[in-house]
Amino acid sequence: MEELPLEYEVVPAAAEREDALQLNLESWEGPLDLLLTLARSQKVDLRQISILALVEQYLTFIAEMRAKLEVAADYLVMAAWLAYLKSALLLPKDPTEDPSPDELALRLQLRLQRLAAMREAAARLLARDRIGRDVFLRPNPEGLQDVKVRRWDASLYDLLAAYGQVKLRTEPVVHMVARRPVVTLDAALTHLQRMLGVQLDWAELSAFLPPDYQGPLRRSAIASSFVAALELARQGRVELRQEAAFEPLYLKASQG
Amino acid sequence: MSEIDDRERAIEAMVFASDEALDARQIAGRFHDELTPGEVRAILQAIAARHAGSGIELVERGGHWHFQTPADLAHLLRRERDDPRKLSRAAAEVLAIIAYHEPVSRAEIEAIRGVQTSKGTLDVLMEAEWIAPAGRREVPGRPLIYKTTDAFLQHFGLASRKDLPGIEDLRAAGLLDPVDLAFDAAMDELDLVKDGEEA
Amino acid sequence: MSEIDDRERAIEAMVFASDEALDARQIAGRFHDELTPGEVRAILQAIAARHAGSGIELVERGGHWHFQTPADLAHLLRRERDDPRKLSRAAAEVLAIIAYHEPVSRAEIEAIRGVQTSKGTLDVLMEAEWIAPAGRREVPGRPLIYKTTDAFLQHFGLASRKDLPGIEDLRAAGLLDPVDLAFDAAMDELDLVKDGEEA
Repeated sequence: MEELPLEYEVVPAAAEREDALQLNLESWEGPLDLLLTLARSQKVDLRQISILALVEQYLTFIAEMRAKLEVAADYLVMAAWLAYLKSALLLPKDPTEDPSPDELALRLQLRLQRLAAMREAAARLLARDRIGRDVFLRPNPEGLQDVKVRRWDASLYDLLAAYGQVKLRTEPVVHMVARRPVVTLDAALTHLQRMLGVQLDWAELSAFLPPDYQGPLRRSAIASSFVAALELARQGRVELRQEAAFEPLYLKASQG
Repeated sequence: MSEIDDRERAIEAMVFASDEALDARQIAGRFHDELTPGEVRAILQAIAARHAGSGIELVERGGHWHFQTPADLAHLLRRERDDPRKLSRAAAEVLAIIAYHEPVSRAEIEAIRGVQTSKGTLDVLMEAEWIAPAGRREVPGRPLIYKTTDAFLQHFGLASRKDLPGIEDLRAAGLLDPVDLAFDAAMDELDLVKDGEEA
Repeated sequence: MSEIDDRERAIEAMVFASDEALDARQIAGRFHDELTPGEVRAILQAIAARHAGSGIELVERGGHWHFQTPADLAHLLRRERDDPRKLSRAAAEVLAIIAYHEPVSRAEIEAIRGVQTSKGTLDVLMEAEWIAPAGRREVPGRPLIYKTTDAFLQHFGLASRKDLPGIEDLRAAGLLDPVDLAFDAAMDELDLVKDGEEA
């Protein structure tokens, strides 16, 4: 793959720097990044790289750093893992070992390839013709406007109803309270008591009403008589009977 | 299309990307005065001619050049959207009063409504183009008087104002009943319907 | 210059006047859908062709069109302008990983980089509106996944994600596949080679 200038140039590997003392681990984005930097210093294709050589470089580097600086934990974890990998690679192969050191090395190589690919992709991306650096937009476009047009809505009914309400509100208001014929509870009580003296057997409530009460007066009489019947029942002077809800109500004077 | 000269391209891009309109001298300066302002002006005119009749135009204002969209396309760059709103109760009342009593002044409307009428209510009705001023009443203060418009008749589906139902019609339709009475009437009707069903 | 069609003028003016890149559907909408997006696209291409080689170009980025200056004139225009946002190395890498692998979760980004990604890095990219959350991965923990945006394509001058530099080569080389997948493939290949040798 073609080497592209990075917008962010990496810090050269320790070997290339005289003042290794000033190196710090913050120059790298983690151990993998340091490994990649070291790998690049081998100047060979990542597919051909010697993982063993790379591991040695890393371990040497970390050992140097350790002598001088506080080394971050993840670098040390990586160092430990690489030391293990190194010994495994150097020892005679044990076919029962799983995963094999070669497989571990291959994995590391694949990871480095992927990171290198993305590193390069980032550089190429940043090198593109970017807006504000290489290409320019119109600074003050007129802009497209969305204009809201208010549309008022009302129906003829709304209009007429509104007028009706105005008229009503402003018309002189006269309240007429109609006098309605009623039978009072007292009248009903008196009447019912009188009728119970006459009527000895069970009889329907309506039978106790004066026959000449008609219309609203009769409705009022039914209501009053009903309440009167309840009152007399409470006093134990009358018995009530009803077959079921909404069935006719029967009354009879209490015995004794 | 014929090949465009490099300097012409450059000047076109400069004017396009500039925050403000540029004059020929400023542009010449950017070329380290390899071009005279006169030459720049000639190139600007060539660019303007090239864009003539398109959707972009290069114009000169007081010696400064800038790109803009042609004025005749302004209507396309605005998009009008309907924003429907229900007329308020107060506005409906005022509109009805004007329709039934026109021409009327605001004071007369208030007298009929029995409440003050905000200026905004009349504005809304004028914006809807349902009412319009119809001169002034020749009384002290010469108040403005209002009448309904043809748009009003159209919107409400009326051939003329004479089509507005009279007071007796409104009464017959129950529109002059107090709201609670009207409610009772509606309930009665409901009961009748139920009774009918049971029967 | 030949007469330019009214609709072409109108579309040219719309894109020129707009403060953001427009897509064919938005433009068709402004014509109250009297034009189909397909027709709009054809007209946009005609406009782009008409401007080719001039100091202004009409470009398509992720389906959205805008006018800009040609890149080769950058040296004339760069004067007195701020550098665009300078990305940290971490941010540039994270952006590249999201662009080439999208959609990806933070854990997947970290697997490639071998290092934790600080929250700030994703924030910077989101603030620039170059990346956006794209839902959640349906795996345990339901991690948020990220993708690049139209603004990303615009900023980096990409017509679509297919234009990402080298993406086809990377995909062909398997460099966009996870390590596990690449590892299995490599082992298979090794086995094949071995089998071949043994045979």
